Amino acid sequence: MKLRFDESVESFRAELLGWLAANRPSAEEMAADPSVSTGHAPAWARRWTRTMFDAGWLVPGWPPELGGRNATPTQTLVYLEELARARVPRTSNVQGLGIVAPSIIDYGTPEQIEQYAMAILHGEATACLGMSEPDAGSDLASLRTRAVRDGDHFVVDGQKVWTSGANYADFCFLFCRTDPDVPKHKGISILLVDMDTPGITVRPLPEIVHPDHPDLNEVFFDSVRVPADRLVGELGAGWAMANGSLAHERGMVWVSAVQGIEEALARLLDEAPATTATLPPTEQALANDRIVQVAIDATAARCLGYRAFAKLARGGTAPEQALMKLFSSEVRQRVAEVAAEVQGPDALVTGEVAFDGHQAIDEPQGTWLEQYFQSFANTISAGTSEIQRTIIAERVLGLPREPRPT
Amino acid sequence: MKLRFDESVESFRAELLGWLAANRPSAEEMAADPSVSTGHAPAWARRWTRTMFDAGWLVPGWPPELGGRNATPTQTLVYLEELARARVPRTSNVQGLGIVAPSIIDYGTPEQIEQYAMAILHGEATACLGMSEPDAGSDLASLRTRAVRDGDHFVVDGQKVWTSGANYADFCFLFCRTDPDVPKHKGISILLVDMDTPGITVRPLPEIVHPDHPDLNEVFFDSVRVPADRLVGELGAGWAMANGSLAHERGMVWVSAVQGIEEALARLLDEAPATTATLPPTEQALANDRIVQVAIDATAARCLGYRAFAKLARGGTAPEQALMKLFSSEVRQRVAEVAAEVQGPDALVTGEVAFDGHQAIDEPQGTWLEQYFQSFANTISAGTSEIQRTIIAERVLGLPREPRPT
Amino acid sequence: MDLELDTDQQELRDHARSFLADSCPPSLVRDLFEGRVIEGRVVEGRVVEGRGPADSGGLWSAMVELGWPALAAEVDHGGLGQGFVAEAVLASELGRVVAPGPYLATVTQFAPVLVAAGAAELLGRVSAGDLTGALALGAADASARADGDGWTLDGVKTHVLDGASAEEIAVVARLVGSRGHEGVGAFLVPRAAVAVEPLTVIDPTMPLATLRLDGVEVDGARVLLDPRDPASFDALEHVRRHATVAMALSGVATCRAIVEATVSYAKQRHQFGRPIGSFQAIKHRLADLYLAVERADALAWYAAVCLAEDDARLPVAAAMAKAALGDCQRLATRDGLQLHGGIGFTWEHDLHFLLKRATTTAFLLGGAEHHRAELARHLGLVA
Amino acid sequence: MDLELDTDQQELRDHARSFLADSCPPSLVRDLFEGRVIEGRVVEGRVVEGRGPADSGGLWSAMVELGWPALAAEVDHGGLGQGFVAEAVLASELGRVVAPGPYLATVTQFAPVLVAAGAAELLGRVSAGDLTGALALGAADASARADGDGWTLDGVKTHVLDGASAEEIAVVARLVGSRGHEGVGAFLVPRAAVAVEPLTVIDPTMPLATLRLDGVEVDGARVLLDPRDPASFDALEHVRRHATVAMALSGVATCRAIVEATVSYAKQRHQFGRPIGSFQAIKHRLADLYLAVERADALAWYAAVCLAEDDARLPVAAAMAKAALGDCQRLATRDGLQLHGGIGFTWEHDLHFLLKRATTTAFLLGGAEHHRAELARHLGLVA
Repeated sequence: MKLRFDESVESFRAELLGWLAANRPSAEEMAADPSVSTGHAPAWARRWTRTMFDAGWLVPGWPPELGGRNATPTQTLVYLEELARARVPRTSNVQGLGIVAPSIIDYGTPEQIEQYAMAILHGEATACLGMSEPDAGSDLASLRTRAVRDGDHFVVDGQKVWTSGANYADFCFLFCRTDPDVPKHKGISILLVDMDTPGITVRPLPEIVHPDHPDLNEVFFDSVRVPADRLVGELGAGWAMANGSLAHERGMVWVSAVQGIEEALARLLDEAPATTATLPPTEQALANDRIVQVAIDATAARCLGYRAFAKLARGGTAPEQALMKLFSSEVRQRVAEVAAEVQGPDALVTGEVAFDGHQAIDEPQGTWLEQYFQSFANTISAGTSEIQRTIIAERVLGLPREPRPT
Repeated sequence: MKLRFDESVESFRAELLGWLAANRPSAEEMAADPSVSTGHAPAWARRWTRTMFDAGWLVPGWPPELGGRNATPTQTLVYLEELARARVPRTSNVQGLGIVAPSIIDYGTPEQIEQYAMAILHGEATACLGMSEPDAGSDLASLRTRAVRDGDHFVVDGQKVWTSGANYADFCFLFCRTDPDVPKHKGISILLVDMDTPGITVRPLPEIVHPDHPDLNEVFFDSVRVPADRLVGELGAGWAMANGSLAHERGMVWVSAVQGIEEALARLLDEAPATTATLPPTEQALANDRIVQVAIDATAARCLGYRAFAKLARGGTAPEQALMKLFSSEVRQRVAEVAAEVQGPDALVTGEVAFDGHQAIDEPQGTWLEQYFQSFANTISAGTSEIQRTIIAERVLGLPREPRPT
Repeated sequence: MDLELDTDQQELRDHARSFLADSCPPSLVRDLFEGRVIEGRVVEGRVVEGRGPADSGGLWSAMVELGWPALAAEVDHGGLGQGFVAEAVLASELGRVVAPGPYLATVTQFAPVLVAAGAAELLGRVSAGDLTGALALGAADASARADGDGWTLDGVKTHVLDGASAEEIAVVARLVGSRGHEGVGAFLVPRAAVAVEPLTVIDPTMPLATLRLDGVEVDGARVLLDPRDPASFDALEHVRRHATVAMALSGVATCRAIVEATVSYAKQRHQFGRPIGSFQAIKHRLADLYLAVERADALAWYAAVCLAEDDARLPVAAAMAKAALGDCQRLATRDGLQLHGGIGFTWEHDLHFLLKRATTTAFLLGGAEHHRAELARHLGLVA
Repeated sequence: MDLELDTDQQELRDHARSFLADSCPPSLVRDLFEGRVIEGRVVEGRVVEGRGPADSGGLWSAMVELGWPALAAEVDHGGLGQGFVAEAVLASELGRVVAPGPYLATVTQFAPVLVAAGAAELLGRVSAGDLTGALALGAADASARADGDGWTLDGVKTHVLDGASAEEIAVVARLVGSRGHEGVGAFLVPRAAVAVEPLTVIDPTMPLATLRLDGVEVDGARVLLDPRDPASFDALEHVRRHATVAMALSGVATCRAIVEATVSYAKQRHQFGRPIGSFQAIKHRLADLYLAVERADALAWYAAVCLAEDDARLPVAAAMAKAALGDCQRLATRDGLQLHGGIGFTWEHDLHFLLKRATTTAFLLGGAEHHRAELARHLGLVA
């Protein structure tokens, strides 16, 4: 139990910071051509990905041929923290780099790795993740998009929804049902589908704030012909891969979430004295108290993250992932909520949102109230807060499962 | 929609207040020999019940021969409010007068009415309600206490728990299973069992505060022979009667709960300035704010009660009963919780509790922290808060029932 | 205390609800949210003539035709004399459907100042639908200087509802050099006399503006409440409470609509082979949400009756109602959006109109903390 | 930042847990709650000699034998030099089983003053288990007057943990006429020299007393922190934080025990034909409760490491830890008692020991609101 890391980690940190200072894109460069969707990689972002790859800083935990340097988990943690602190994004295509590329590397053929995964790692392509469907939001087992084998192709029909970045992505990591006759969680397979294949229609879904900058999409597949060699892994093994693909850099997904909380909190702490200056002392005390409560949450989030990480680094299991997802997304929400309420009627005034490029596009943006509304993306997607609570209750506390339909 | 009642109600109120002033037991008389259990009626309480009965003030909504005066629901509401305000209990045996006597009158034989119900109404007997069992807390359908017919008797074997006042009561309104071969909610019957019948053992259950003044009990029945003519209503009709018996003076059970909240709040508002005097202004503001929150709850509780009552008085159904049970018991809990927290370490100091006689024995007593702990009796008994929430969700909001075992 | 509507009031509610279902459908609200000009357009097959920029879809014209601005006003003021409960019913129904238009600002904020001033002629014009107004509260934000027979006003008024569209503004201002309960008055200022800066807001059905008064000269006849009259302060406090209670009623109705939408969605939406509303955790949250709405609703109507009957409990009741709206809006917004899942997060779904309106009503005229701080004084916890 | 115990610390924890399972069973706690005198009785088959009234069931004697009072202390002070994390492990394990005895007051409250004073000889006696002490904080409650070579103390100290049983009391007092950070010091006063009023408290394992100092004369050699030394204030703030962090750790462990008991009960207890822990609403509440405990626990250990490493973040971390304990205790008490149903409401069930202990730790040394108010200053929200 200690506050600081070993020398080996600190020297790793120093090397990274030196390299970043020399090679990072400037804030001006990023702001001039910001990413506007998680599938959108501006020219500077593509170059930056390649630069990181070549220097072994893209996925430090991987070997050099995959853009890494065989870093230890602790070094990777420090890497993620310092990148976030430097306000430079690793990628705008978070799902491509975080889930799709690793999954292809784990389960794909050499050709798929070369053509799709390496394209992501080289900054040449972006990917979207085709999981959710209208009737299967958090419930992958209910998905209906069908892929029927027809000679050396699959023919895909169906509809995806909430597909982040599909309006810009080059290809889709598509979950579809290849066998309708087996139990629900079986018969699901994964295809790599080029987004320019005929029959694909992408309909952006404007959101309740910033409707001019949609990131979510509906994606319609109408007799889309996908070469059979784009099947990832075994036929019908999609369910197992879905669970595997979410495990990449597991125990560290909280780092950017916590960083987002801390940046938002820092802004709130910075603004608050001026915001509350005209309030009578009693109301000021109440406003400050609400701010302090989220400040405690923010520190707790970081401490819980480190603790989950320490367990993982010692080879233990980390059931805290559900807890970190739940807690960090709700704390981010509360920071925005408290900030908006402390602003009072000023919070109702909106304006043009300036995407500043350094902030991940899926982070809440704009006014505090807009950030608050947008923060629900994080408490709803990738397993709602309700599902996380059930996971904690069942897997961490060992409470009996509810009877579930088979 | 109006703040005040009609003249006819106001003149009823004036008559009641005049009568109370002339006839009520004095605070000194009550404090000298306080009731120490909901089954315990001191001599003054027995006389007072008889006095109210004879004057038609015991259950005003009933006809004179049952201790009433055919009062309207609104008059009954005013009666309950004024009695509570006058700090004189209608009875310490709340379940006897509120549930047992009305149920016997509704479903019993003339002999049972004379011997049992009228004894309660005349202040000659107290009753306890034998419902809960160790494995059937909130779930009457699971009860196991068996009554087997043997000639002109039933033989009762089994165990009840959480039986309020059983350590003093004269008889028990006992729910037992008379037919083990039909579905769970059928086959339940009600017997009137004299508590001095051989084979009954009462074991008081001291509570987590005031353990020297137990009100809850375990009651063991070991081959207890109960004359067959003590069966209330039809054999196997206990489930239906249970639902009926809880409906007496329905829509008005909230009155004493709200009065209890208001008395506790008044004490808190009275004490608070002195309690918080030494705090720095910021902490004082936070303490006051917590008090204000429960003050809002208290006012809301009364408003919600009146609204539920208005619906009932117009012949509408009042699904708000579950809401009032839930809300008033939780608000009472919060008042004590906030009061204790505002006291700080002083709240940890306890002392002898003085039962002052005018407060219903099942109201939280003692220090704020003791009241807080004791308040859980009301969020747990008579349908836990969790059950009330489910009732609201299903019966008020119409959400689909969960699959339940038959 | 009877907090249920009587038969006449129920009829008014049912009529208003049915009228608004036809005349203020979500498509009208969407037009406003999407910035389409909708002055005087075809509603339900007939052309409705627009009555100015605030007459969205001719809704205000239709409301005037129904006599709504006159409903609560006293007969002496050209009204129908049905009192505040009728006004409360309308404010509530308008909140339920996120209705745009001048009702809230004109009838529940502006008219009460006229009542306090005994301005019968102006009230007659309001009742007839010939005059819209706004109320610029906050004595600290503007100063008044006596200037011969008239007055000169200076200052900046923020977050004035309908400030950019109302014809007349009731401006609250403070005598230069005065303090506390002294020196506070109200003046009638034509909108044209002030520099108006409309604000882009999260809910365009509740348009706000900043008003700059830069040496605005006000004729003596346009003094509504004389700042030299010590009674003006209390009169304005009463006006503020009137506006606050109406806002609470309207906001609670919006929250109730959120809950109804969410309950309805929870019954339809299936996940894991069951309607999500059959999951106990969802049930209990919806029960708590329902309770929060009932709590705020009961307090809002209690405050409404206190106002209608001019009861001394109004100051406490009004503050409680608005504080409870804050609690209820916080929960309704959070749970309403969360339990709708992705669908409620889209612009295409109508839920966000309700969420943004509820938030707006909760944040205007003092949030929960503001009113709780006020209650600490009313309840004797602080001097 | 590494917030997991290392191998040695884990071993200490496991050993302490197993020792306390044997030596501090619920029956021992019950003896105290039911007022039975339990000085020096048979534990696990052997007679343990009692070491005074605080030596419940010989538990303290056994802890002294194990060297617990010496564990964290520096080697120069007769200790084993394992530092605050070891002390934190013990405070936590003691909280988990509601252990009575002098550890919390003597080691986590009294000894830190001695450390600040450099009182090596006294610390040696504490390490050896030969001296128990208490800490009477609150400079405003007592005054100190220089009196030749010595001092005279006056005042009333409230809620002093172990105040009626400790041999020596470290009394914090303020120079007559001083203000703010000036003039605050600490004095070593034998319990026999003060008027002690033991309080009847909700948790007899955490005995509190009121101490009246009525012209108590203190020899110059018994000045622990000289009130004329400007460094004394900060030294005492550090002592207060040390005591606060230990209390937070101990209280969180009690809360965790409540959650474990409640989860375990929810698995066993059947209602409506199912374990109540299979109902989703219960699951989600227990998940939230678990989260509240994890939040408070992580902050308490963060504060512990800050203290162990003498890090500048200690003031913020300590206040956050204690505030989070308050939040977690509130929820654990409420949900723990509620979800146990009637059974947890009975005196016979052991749950109430945990509830009362958790409440006591949350209320002593400042509740959640107190520490949040302090944090508002630390975080720069107020001057």
